[in-house]
Amino acid sequence: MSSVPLPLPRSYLEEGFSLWSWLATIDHKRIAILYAISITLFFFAGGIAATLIRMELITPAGDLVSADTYNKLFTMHGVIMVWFFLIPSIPSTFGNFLVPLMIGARDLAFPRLNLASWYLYIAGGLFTVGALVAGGVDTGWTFYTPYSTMFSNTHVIAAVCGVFVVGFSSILTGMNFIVTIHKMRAPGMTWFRLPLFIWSMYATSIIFVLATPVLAMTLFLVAIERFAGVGVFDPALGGDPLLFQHLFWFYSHPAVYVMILPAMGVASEIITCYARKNIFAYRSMAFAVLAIAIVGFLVWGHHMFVSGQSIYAGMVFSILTFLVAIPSAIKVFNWTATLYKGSIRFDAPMLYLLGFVGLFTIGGMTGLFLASLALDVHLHDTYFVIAHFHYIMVGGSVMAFLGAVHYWWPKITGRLYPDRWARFAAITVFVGFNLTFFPQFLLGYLGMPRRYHEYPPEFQVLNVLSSAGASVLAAGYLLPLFYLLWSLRYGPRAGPNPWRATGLEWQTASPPPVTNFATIPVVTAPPYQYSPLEDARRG
Amino acid sequence: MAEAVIVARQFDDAEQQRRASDLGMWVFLATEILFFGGLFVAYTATRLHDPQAFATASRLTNVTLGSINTGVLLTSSLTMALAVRATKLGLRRASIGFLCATAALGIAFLGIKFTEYVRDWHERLVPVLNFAHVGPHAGGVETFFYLYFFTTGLHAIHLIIGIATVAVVATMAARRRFSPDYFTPVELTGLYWHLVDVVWIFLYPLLYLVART
Amino acid sequence: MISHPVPPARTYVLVWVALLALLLVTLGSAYVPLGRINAAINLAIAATKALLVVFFFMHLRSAHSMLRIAATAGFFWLAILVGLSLTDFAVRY
Amino acid sequence: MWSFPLHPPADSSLATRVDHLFYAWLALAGIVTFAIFFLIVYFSAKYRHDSRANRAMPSGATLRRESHRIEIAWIVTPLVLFLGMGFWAAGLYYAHAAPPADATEVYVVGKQWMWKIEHQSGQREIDELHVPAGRPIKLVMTSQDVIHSFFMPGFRIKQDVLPGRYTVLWFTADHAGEYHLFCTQYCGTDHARMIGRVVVLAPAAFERWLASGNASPSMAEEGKARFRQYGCSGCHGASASVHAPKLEGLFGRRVQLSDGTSVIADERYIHDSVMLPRKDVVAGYEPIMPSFQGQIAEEDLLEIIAYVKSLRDAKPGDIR
Repeated sequence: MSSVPLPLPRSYLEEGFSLWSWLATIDHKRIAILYAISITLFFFAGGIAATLIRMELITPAGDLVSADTYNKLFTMHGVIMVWFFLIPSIPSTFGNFLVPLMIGARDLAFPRLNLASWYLYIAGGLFTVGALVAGGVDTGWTFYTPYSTMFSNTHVIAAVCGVFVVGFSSILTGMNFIVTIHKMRAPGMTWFRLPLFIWSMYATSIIFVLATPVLAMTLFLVAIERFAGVGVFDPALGGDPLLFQHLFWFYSHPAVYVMILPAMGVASEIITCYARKNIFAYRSMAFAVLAIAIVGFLVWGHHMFVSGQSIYAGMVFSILTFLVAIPSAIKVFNWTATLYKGSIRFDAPMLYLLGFVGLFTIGGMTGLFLASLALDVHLHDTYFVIAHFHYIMVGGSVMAFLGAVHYWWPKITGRLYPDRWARFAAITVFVGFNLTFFPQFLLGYLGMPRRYHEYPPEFQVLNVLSSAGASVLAAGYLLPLFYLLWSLRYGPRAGPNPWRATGLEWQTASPPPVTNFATIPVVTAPPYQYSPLEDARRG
Repeated sequence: MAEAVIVARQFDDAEQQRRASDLGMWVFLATEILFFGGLFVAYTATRLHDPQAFATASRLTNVTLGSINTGVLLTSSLTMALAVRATKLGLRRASIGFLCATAALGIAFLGIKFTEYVRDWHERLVPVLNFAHVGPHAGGVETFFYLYFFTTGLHAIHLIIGIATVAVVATMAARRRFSPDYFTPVELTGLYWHLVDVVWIFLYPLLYLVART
Repeated sequence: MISHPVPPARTYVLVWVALLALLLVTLGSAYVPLGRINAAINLAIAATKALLVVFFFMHLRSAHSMLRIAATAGFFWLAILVGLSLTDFAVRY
Repeated sequence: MWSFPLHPPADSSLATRVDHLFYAWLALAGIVTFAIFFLIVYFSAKYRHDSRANRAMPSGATLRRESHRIEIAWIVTPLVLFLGMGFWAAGLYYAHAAPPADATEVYVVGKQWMWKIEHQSGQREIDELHVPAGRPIKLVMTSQDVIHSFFMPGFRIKQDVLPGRYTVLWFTADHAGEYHLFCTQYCGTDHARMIGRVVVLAPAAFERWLASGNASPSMAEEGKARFRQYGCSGCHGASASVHAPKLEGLFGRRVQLSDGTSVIADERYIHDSVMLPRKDVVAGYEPIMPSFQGQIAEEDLLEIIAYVKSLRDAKPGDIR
């Protein structure tokens, strides 16, 4: 029968030191580290593309790179950032690391599948990098037909294959999380005792599992249509390009929520910890993430208001879009209310997450502008859209990702980082981000279209502002790389619970042992056992 | 005696492990539904776009072979269900027999399907390679046959995976790996097999029965 | 160990007979000229057959509620995909 | 010094109304965002961990009741406000969806990477659109290759331009002036150069402009020439021996098809009849027409359509 060895006091990091012990690991914590390293590499690859884009746009003329190179740069930026950084970012690293720890399990339900999903991610990455090395792709990350199937002369099929493969990595991760959260919770860990991060992982997994296969099929059809010259998307072949757009956005709109839901989960963990206060309205927070995941599937047509879809479809999708705004608004209000009568500290993770709430609010509110039909007709495909989704994805997701890196760093590595530097980096990122992207809202309403290599001179002032901000933002992103790596060697040892947080993950050693817990904990209370009164008394 | 149930280190007991596997399989099946779902939407949109072409093209499919094949696949689902039942009851020989019957029916399905493909080839209905249909809706007919080959081909690939899995499971059964306490691989294979069957149940009227009147 | 209820073999055979009968009905109905109704009948019969397979062969009828939710979710999301794209396709063509 | 305009120059009543919607959103979003920012900053300052603020909370039951009330308030209030704004925007969009019947038609073909525009009078331009002020203009647009999008920020409108289809965009310019014209759907290498000008002229000046061009024949006349050039008249002309549908009086009429259905003969029908002649065969005719797919440019086809349109009131035998 079962033969679980008694857990050794050795941490998961000391379990083996060879490369093979990492590449063949089935420990969820080690796989999380593998993901963390890979997505960081992709983040900086996508960041280099972004830097070149912003440098090109300093002058109205297309003088730094050629038009074709520019088109390949924004395609590379989009493909890498969406599929190889943002979508796997929090779920594959922190989700992998924390889901079993937070629910009191020894591992995910299917550890081998988990490793397979990392290898699929790498395989997809190799395809994509291959397409880039071989000469690039110029379709934009959206792969709109018939441009992608008939007219582009670049390596579309390889890029599409990369995204297809990485999609299966998402699907496997999602399956694993759903089963783990359902079946592997520690005794006493009822659904309403789950930390909100787990709820957000659950909602994210639903989207992974139900949306990604549609993308896979769509890209499959694109590849065949391009390869064989027969298909359903190109009007010249009797197809309909809007069919592609419907299928693509059925995935890609929920995918936006894949990027933001985990960030919301992180926000709930960190804000409660540093406000020393339990989350306001736990249940509505939990239901809100589920509502966002489900209603998020009903709104994809708002990407197509000027595409030539029927005006009735436009109106249905517009009204549904306003509905999905409500649970997001609830979350923002509840985080704010959580601060009320708290005992607030401003350590680096808290700064990142307060920044997240602010930027997400702006991103969300401008999303409502875009959901408004008559207004979207003007704003669609302008820099207003660019600014809006960067506020959500960079201002929202990346801020929360960085906050999570700092918050769980002692748990993952067992070391503390220099908080003063971290706070400085957080403020730099916040300032740099706003300098970069706020001018783009103005550019957008003035009418500057996206994906423009050159632009009329009247837009230059705002573009220069944006590019200047980007350099600040880049500095803000590079800083943590240095002090975090420094802390690996020189940082003071963190105890099991340096932040006096109340999740299960803080009840085991830092870094945790291979089997996570010496004995599986028994849960008797809801999450977030914080007391601001007591904390304030301690001073 | 059957071997003892092996419980992986992350699970508390065999029951938890079994339930996790069941749920995992169903979640995977939901994924499969959406995977084929994208294709069904493409089919629906294209058919609404050019209904006459789809009617014409559907008449060119071989409804006799298609219907026989549907019967074969439905029967294979029966033998698969009986195989799972026999395994749960510990009837090893019956279980092996039903698994082999299932695989054989699956292979028969592929054989008939292959015959159909050969006929389509001779009638010059294969898009890109030798499509030579002429008539008022030739373009739409080609699109239909593109979808026909794509969907049935994808279904066939799923079926081949299914047959291979059934073969593996049958071997495991022969090696006495299952017992009334442990039959998860057979059960999961069964679920997969039935889903492939369900996909075909929808493909059959959409491809063969569009306009037979 | 929880016992696993096993339905009698007769149930499976009856379901199989029903499936084959429905196959014949759908095939036969396709030759009756009913216009658009033909497609509706075909799809309704396909859905019935699928339900039979899912309920009896895949044991969803007696399965844990979580499994039912997972199965329903797959079909429900497919309905979302088809239904909302029809707000465009059904009106535009 | 430069000035910072918040919106591009507006030159239509729609543009002004869209701006109003925008500023209303700006106000609403501004209030919500400011409220949240203010509360975050205020709470952060007041409840710093080392402050002596009163942190006593009401007891369990009271707290629950209070927080339920607050929650319902902030679910319902934004829902009503957001939906209200949404209906306003949808109403504006719907009201502007259908062009007025008396709008002047202008034909637009997008191709990598230029806009080809032809007026009914036969005047052609590239990357420039001259229109008279005060008169509704209806753009009938199609694409020769990939998807483009016709964006005129001065009028706050855009519409994707698709291959194999005609999409429509209409507007009424109020004043003479020059405005931007952009392609906003990414279309390949020189996407950023697929830009131009919209020149709004006073009606009199517009007439002069129309007349000033080298006296070109009207679009319908050009279409007539194309009709001969591509050999259409060989079958559809009065003297043709081939049994082909007559085109006189066709446009706008309902046509019975061989499969029992019927369609209205609009731009799209004629386009498809030329490009995909076997798709909709007229009842009583053999499907003998060859496809012109790949052999005829979209702008030539638009002229032929203009010609067929001009035959709307013609009698059989008028085609020679």
